[in-house]
Amino acid sequence: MKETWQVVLAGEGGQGLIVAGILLAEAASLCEGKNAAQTQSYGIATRGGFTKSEVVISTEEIVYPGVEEPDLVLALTPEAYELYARSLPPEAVLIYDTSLIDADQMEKSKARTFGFPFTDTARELGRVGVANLVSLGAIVATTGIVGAESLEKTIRHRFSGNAAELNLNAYHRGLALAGKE
Amino acid sequence: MKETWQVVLAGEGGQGLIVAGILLAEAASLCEGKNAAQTQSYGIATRGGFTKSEVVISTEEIVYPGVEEPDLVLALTPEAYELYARSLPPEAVLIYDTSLIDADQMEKSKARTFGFPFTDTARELGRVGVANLVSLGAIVATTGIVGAESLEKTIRHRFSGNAAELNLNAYHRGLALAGKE
Amino acid sequence: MNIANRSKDKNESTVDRGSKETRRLFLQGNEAIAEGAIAAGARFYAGYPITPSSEIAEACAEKLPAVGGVYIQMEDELGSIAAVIGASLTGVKAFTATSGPGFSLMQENLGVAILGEVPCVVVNVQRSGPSTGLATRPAQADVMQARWGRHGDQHLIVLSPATVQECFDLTVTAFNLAERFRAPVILLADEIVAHMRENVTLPDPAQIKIVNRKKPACPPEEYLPFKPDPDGVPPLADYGSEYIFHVTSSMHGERGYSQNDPANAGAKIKRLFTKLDNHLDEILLVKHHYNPADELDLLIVTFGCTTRPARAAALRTPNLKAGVLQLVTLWPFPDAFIAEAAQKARAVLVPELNLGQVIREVQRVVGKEKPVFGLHKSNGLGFLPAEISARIEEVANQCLR
Amino acid sequence: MNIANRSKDKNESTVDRGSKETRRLFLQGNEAIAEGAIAAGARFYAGYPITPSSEIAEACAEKLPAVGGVYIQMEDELGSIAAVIGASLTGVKAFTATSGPGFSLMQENLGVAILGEVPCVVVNVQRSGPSTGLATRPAQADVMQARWGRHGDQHLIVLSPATVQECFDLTVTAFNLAERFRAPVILLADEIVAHMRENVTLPDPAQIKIVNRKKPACPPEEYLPFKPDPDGVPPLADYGSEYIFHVTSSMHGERGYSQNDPANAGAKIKRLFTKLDNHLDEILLVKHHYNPADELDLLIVTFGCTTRPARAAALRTPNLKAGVLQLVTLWPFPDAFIAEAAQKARAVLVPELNLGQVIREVQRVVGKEKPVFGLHKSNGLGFLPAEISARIEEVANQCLR
Amino acid sequence: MTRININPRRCKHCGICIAFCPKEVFGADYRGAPVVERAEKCTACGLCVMRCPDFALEVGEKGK
Amino acid sequence: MTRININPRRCKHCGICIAFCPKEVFGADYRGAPVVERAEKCTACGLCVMRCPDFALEVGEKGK
Amino acid sequence: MPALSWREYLDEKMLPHLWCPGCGNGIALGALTRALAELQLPRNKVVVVTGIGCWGKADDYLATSALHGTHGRALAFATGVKAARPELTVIVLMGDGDGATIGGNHLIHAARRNIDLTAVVLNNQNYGMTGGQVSATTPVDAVTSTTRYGNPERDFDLCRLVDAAGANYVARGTVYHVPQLDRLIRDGITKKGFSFIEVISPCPTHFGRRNKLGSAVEMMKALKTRAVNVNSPAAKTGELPAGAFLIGKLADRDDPDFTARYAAVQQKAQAKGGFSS
Amino acid sequence: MPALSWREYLDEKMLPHLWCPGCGNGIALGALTRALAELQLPRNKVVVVTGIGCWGKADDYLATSALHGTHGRALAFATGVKAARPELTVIVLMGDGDGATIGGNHLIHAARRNIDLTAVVLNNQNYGMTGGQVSATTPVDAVTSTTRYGNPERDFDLCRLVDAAGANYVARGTVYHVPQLDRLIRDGITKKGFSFIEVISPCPTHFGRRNKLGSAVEMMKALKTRAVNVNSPAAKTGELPAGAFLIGKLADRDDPDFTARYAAVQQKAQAKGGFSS
Ligand SMILES: Cc1ncc(C[n+]2csc(CCOP(=O)(O)OP(=O)(O)O)c2C)c(N)n1
Ligand SMILES: Cc1ncc(C[n+]2csc(CCOP(=O)(O)OP(=O)(O)O)c2C)c(N)n1
Ligand code: SF4
Ligand code: SF4
Ligand code: SF4
Ligand code: SF4
Ligand code: SF4
Ligand code: SF4
Ligand SMILES: [Mg+2]
Ligand SMILES: [Mg+2]
Repeated sequence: MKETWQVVLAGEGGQGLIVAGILLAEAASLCEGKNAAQTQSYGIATRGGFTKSEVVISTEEIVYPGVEEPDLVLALTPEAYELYARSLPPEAVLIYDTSLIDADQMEKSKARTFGFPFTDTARELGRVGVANLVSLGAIVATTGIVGAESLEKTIRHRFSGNAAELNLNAYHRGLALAGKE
Repeated sequence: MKETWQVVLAGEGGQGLIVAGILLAEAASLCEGKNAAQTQSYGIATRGGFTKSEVVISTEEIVYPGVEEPDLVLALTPEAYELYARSLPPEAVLIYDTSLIDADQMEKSKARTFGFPFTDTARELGRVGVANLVSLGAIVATTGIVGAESLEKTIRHRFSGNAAELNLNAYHRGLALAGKE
Repeated sequence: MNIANRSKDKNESTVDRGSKETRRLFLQGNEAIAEGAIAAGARFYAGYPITPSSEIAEACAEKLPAVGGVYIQMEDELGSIAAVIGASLTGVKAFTATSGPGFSLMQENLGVAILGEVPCVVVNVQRSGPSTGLATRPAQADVMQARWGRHGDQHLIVLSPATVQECFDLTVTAFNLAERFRAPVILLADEIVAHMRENVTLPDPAQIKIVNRKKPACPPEEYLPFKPDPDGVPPLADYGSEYIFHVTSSMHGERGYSQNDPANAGAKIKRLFTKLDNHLDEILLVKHHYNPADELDLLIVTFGCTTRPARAAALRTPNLKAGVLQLVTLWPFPDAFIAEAAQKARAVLVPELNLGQVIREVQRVVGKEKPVFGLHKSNGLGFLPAEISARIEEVANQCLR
Repeated sequence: MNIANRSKDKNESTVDRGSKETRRLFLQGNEAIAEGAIAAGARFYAGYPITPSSEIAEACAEKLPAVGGVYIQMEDELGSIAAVIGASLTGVKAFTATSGPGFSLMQENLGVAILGEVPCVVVNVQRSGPSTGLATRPAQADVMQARWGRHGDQHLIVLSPATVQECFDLTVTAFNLAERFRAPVILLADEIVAHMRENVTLPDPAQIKIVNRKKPACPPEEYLPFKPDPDGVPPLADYGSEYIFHVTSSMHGERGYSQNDPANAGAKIKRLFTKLDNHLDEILLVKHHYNPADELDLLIVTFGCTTRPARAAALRTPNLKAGVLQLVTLWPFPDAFIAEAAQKARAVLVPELNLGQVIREVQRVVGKEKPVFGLHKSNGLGFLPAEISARIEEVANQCLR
Repeated sequence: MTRININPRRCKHCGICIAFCPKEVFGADYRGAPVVERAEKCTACGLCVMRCPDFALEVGEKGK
Repeated sequence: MTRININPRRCKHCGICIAFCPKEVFGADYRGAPVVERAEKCTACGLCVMRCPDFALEVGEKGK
Repeated sequence: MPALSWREYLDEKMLPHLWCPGCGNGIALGALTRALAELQLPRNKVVVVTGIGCWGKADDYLATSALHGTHGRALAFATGVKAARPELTVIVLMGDGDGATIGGNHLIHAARRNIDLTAVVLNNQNYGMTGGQVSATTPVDAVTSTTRYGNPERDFDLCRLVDAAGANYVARGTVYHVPQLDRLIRDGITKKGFSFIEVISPCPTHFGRRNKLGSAVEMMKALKTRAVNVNSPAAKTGELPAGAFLIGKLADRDDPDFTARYAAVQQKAQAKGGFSS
Repeated sequence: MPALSWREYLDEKMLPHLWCPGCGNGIALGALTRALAELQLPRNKVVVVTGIGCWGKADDYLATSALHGTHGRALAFATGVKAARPELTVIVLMGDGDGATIGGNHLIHAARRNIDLTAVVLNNQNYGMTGGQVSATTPVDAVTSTTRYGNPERDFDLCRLVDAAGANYVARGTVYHVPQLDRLIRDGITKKGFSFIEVISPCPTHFGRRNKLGSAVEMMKALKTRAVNVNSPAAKTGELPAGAFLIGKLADRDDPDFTARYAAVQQKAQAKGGFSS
């Protein structure tokens, strides 16, 4: 298993990327005993715009908590896709939302690239806002960055009632999208 | 004529020593073209207590504007008298208020010592508060530190109406006390 | 309503320390500060929201009343620090958190805590200035302000965390030092560490070292609230206890009533300095991220959020032995540690998210024998390891090759 | 009501300068500051009374309305500096005066003047702290605060008078530098010089050099209030003129509207420094109270009220050649002057009415080649020449004999 | 018939114009964005313009 | 007869006790300091004690 | 010069603005620009002074001169502008936190001083910009990010407070009642002396969400039902139903303003004859 | 324990105090100590918090616990004391500059918060300690060291302001009407919630001298003639003659105080069950 993961979850404000990053990091650190760090940054423009959530997961001490060279990128907007597609190395993983990004129109990435209809799936579930959880499912299924149960446990711990239900559902749909379950 | 005068006007709050110091310094600097500096300090206790006004007058640049070794002291309270009487050298001048200070009860000073009834004179004039102007007259008459007219001009300039009258009167009584006029 | 579990015996905490085991949590730096404060026994928070410190207030608003404590949102920062001082004098550990603009507003009353010798903790989560500046962005430009921001002669302790774990640990330390020295302590965090989330280990509360202020033991009539013990620190009673006492922002004598005597004033002001400077062994904290016995090519002096990119960069200097000395205590400035480390190095580099603050102190300490280089950045962004590596390369080219 | 004689052409003063000849007056330092401000063209004062600066307010309350200016007493010092900034942006030279506690309260909004590049003058008459301290007594303990008192990266000019004449002269200089560099300038006086009375010579107003801020010359649509000229200083229009413009405490671009771009922010913050540091020749003022060509045994570095007792002491060192270097500009710190003077001296002495501020800077500048000694006093009293002489004697015994 | 312009770059789909037009001129699309459905009923009262928090509406104002 | 004490170390000669004693118990000396002149008229109403700004007066309070 | 339309007081190239969907700030900003347009004030003779907060960002969208000061101090900056240059129209935009919590002192003193400023305080019952913390206008028991268990403090009646402090003009409007709001602001600007207009406005993102007040539309509806016009018969009876508040002009006086009184000071000083040192 | 006499609340060894001859401060201090004595409050359960100013020096003469804070912030310091330890009696002594000019914000917020403090603001119409500058309570046109040509600003009606801000108890007294003043302070202390007592008092040294109001005795006489008891028939008619002011209790309510409301917050929080991270 990989010792260190540098993950970028990129898109725009309101897509729940921060929460997704926290869930991923919590799953790694609280359920699997690894070290994890989550940071975020907002676009340079005040309004709307680019947002990213960074997660570093490691079995070692995390010296620098930010992402320097991502080996896993989730892109939820065309801007985010464009920003990373070009620069990712072949061994990295790029996962993107086919509901929002027309990859054929974009430069091809050298990275291992996977597209899934996150937003459409979320819309089917009745809340566009859970596209983040759908993505998490797909990330876990595609990369095994954390165990599927770890993330499930984390979701159960953080949400309760209807929200837990909805988010778990979305997560499972994501796992399924990427062939797990 | 003396090149530099270091003057201390000492007593307690409310005796008008600050104003007296300013008048003396103004007479020297504005009427006689000398340099003058006036500083003051209040007692170390907040309430009441010891106050002094220091004046340095010099034909040279005044490097340090405070008094280090007074050559003229006006004492308007027994405390002030006691504080200075002992330490003054023989060539210095000590002028004190016989209305308030019983010099016989005090240590004799080596300085040239002159006592005048400032407060009583002021009371005769109807305002105890002008003892400071009476003292100024006596100082000028005794030492010639500034010309008598210089101080008179200064008083006229600073006060007007009744106050000018009263203060000039007091000043002249002071001059007279010390034998001038 | 009342502050629960007020400690009754001196130097011994009877605060309910909650759960009895080590807990592993995934926390934001700001949350860890709030947890650290509660773990240290803080039961009073008065503050005014400001980015990027507001999560501390929000956590306190939720948690303090649950442990019998009080969260009060004041009308401004002037009032926040004032309320903290008032609360602390009742015997409750009290604190506030803010960021640049609010910290500027607290300066006047911080002076009251210093002169009145009132233990309390002020968290300043630094953001990018000057003025309102880039309110959501990181900076480290309040280092000098923390030490010199208020009028008059004064001295105080400033600590700076670089990890979320340190956010927790140093908050506990800050309260302990405040109580130990009857003085305000500043926790100088920054937007990066405050908004970062990491796993932290909260020790079993029973294992956390908690220091409580010295209380007087004498009969109430004899109590002099500003008469120092031999260690320079006077015991402090609680308002409302059997001890009656006065605290004032004016110069005062041992009784705490105002007093103008110069000898007293001179001695008092000097003691405010010596009570810290005579105990530097208890106050100065640094972390050598290298073997301190080693000779270095380059000593990198860091604090707060600069530490981790600098460490990452130091690990990547194959042709050069670089070591990171992290200043955990920023004030009193750890002169001796830096002098000693610089002695063993050929050059010194000070990266900081400002246009030159700690470097001035390092220059003062090191003198001109060893070259001292800076890396200064003030544009609202943190350092990347690569930026520090590039500067190391420059320095190496200039004087290490 | 209106501000009289608003200057209409750029760089040229049409303020009525009153009487047309040199006047010799006997003034208090505070009065001389008020006179200096009016002579420099100040027509707006907003303040809040505080000992030992209140006489400045009182003089302004009397004199400003008589020359068509405005005195407004604000509800506090936070508001005083804010009103000064607002007034200055209408094209009026504006200032305030305060002392320690009020100066602490002004720190936040001083940052607005710095970032917003608003010319104005703040007089701080230092008194003895910390906190309320000894409110009527002198001190020099706000030197570091003047430079570092607010959050975020910032830079500013600080001048310090030692005589009543300098109170007048440096107030004029302070306004000139503020207008020249579109920046706040601090006049850091102290209780001694502020309450002292001396004869001063007020020059013929026509002879006083008056600098007025650069006004824009471009068409109103093209005006960018934060676009610097080659000298780093952007022209400043008046509110109400044909130019429409925005000023903000947030980070902004050349248009003055808020802007978050790091490159812009980095350049802007750096420019706030370089616009001063590139013109040190216009800013740094020192007075050598000895022949600067001479080699000295002891260089005495002074500022403000320490200067005169030090000069008196220096004149009384028969076996020793001591010279006083008076720092008139305290910030930017006059590194070069001190380094040069220290070069020619065997040792350096820094007497100051605080527990060690300017000495840290002198140490930084001088390094460890020459011994730097301090003489620090913080008890509410000024120095006597004899105290400085005694310290000179000690220093001489320690390393000059 | 009054011309009603909706600036899609500004409109944030808050629904205020839809809810408070006295003549119910607007309908909503699937995202909640306003759609002019009954332009003929518009009295050009201007209320929607005044209440739009985003300056996204213009009602027959052009050239006025 | 009520005992009326004036503490000369505290009295600042403001004249308030003299002016407002309903029974005009006090007279003034040449410095304006109060002098008990008509102690027999004192009703021990306490007003002078309450109005003395300097805590210089005591009226038959001793031991109370 | 051709008449300026209200949109010309806006800096339209800065739009879309940063405010949330359904936030009342944009409506209030529109009302301000319409008031300016109705008075046809030259844009260079208007200085808008703002504080820090969501509403305090309004200057970014205005084409007049502007000064964006520090949190709570806008009125003090504005006082300097006005006192130094009385011929300018100075309008001060502040949030409830800005204008009444941290800035309460400047508010009451500006009213007392009766300085000719027009303060438009947008009251959205919480601190929008910093994430919805409690404010001095948050009702008792309401939930905010710092009052999870309900607000233990009561809210100010700001209009009553400012009236008691001495303002010449005090009014309350809402972003639902826009034509009235336009007029209230316009009249505040024309009135000499201190004018205060409180604008009740929804913050759906924080205050609405945490107190389960529904969408922006829902919150606008609540404004409609809760507001009682001060001239209505219901208002005259005195007692208002729970949750109701008065809108309209609540105080309207003609005391001389600071400008007028200071002119007299200058006159006296000049009569006394200038320098006297 | 034997009853404490009012003099036992004084630290008599600190006398004579530093106030000027005829200054009303000493009278107000006497009234405070008599109120404390009447309530027989244990001295160690009373914390007197003072601001900076002549009246703010009162703590130097008190034998209770005390905290002498910074200018304008006394109420904020006191809020910390009271919120942390509600069983203490916290009394806040402020001058008009201290309490209502620089400190106006804390004043209105303490009233709004209805925190159980008793504020005694001594209004001598100017800044005594710093030499008699204008204050927010200096009447329009009055002369002070910073209003040589007459004050261009108006004074606050402090009681009206604090009432509008929500205090449970608002009263005005004078140092002439001492028995009433004792009672007003006593009742303020007993009242739960925020209590505000304005004490009108002469500063003969500055305000009296500059406005030619005569000696301290003269100024006391003026208090006697100008004050109108709120319960008097004259007061009921509404219009007061020029220069007159009301004395007595002006507002008296029983809203729950901050202590009570915060206790409910603690209860809810504890019910929810402590730590939740
Ligand atoms: C001195 C200071 N304290 C705190 C802040 C942080 N801050 C910025 S805006 C704000 C409150 C905003 O609330 P409000 O004034 O009601 O405006 P809104 O965002 O609701 O429109 C706060 C606390 C600051 N910028 N400066
Ligand atoms: C921040 C600050 N500003 C100014 C001062 C100076 N100052 C001390 S007391 C005072 C005013 C006193 O007036 P008031 O509060 O009315 O009390 P009084 O002396 O009249 O009793 C002032 C301005 C200060 N100490 N701190
Ligand atoms: S009111 Fe404006 S922003 Fe809201 S939906 Fe209608 S057009 Fe869009
Ligand atoms: S102008 Fe009036 S009627 Fe027409 S769409 Fe808008 S709100 Fe409806
Ligand atoms: S107690 Fe009453 S009657 Fe007696 S002296 Fe005093 S005031 Fe007069
Ligand atoms: S009232 Fe008191 S201070 Fe005044 S004269 Fe009488 S005894 Fe003396
Ligand atoms: S947070 Fe609230 S006040 Fe701020 S823009 Fe959003 S809705 Fe408006
Ligand atoms: S200056 Fe005024 S308030 Fe101060 S002690 Fe003297 S009379 Fe009283
Ligand atoms: Mg708000
Ligand atoms: Mg007063």
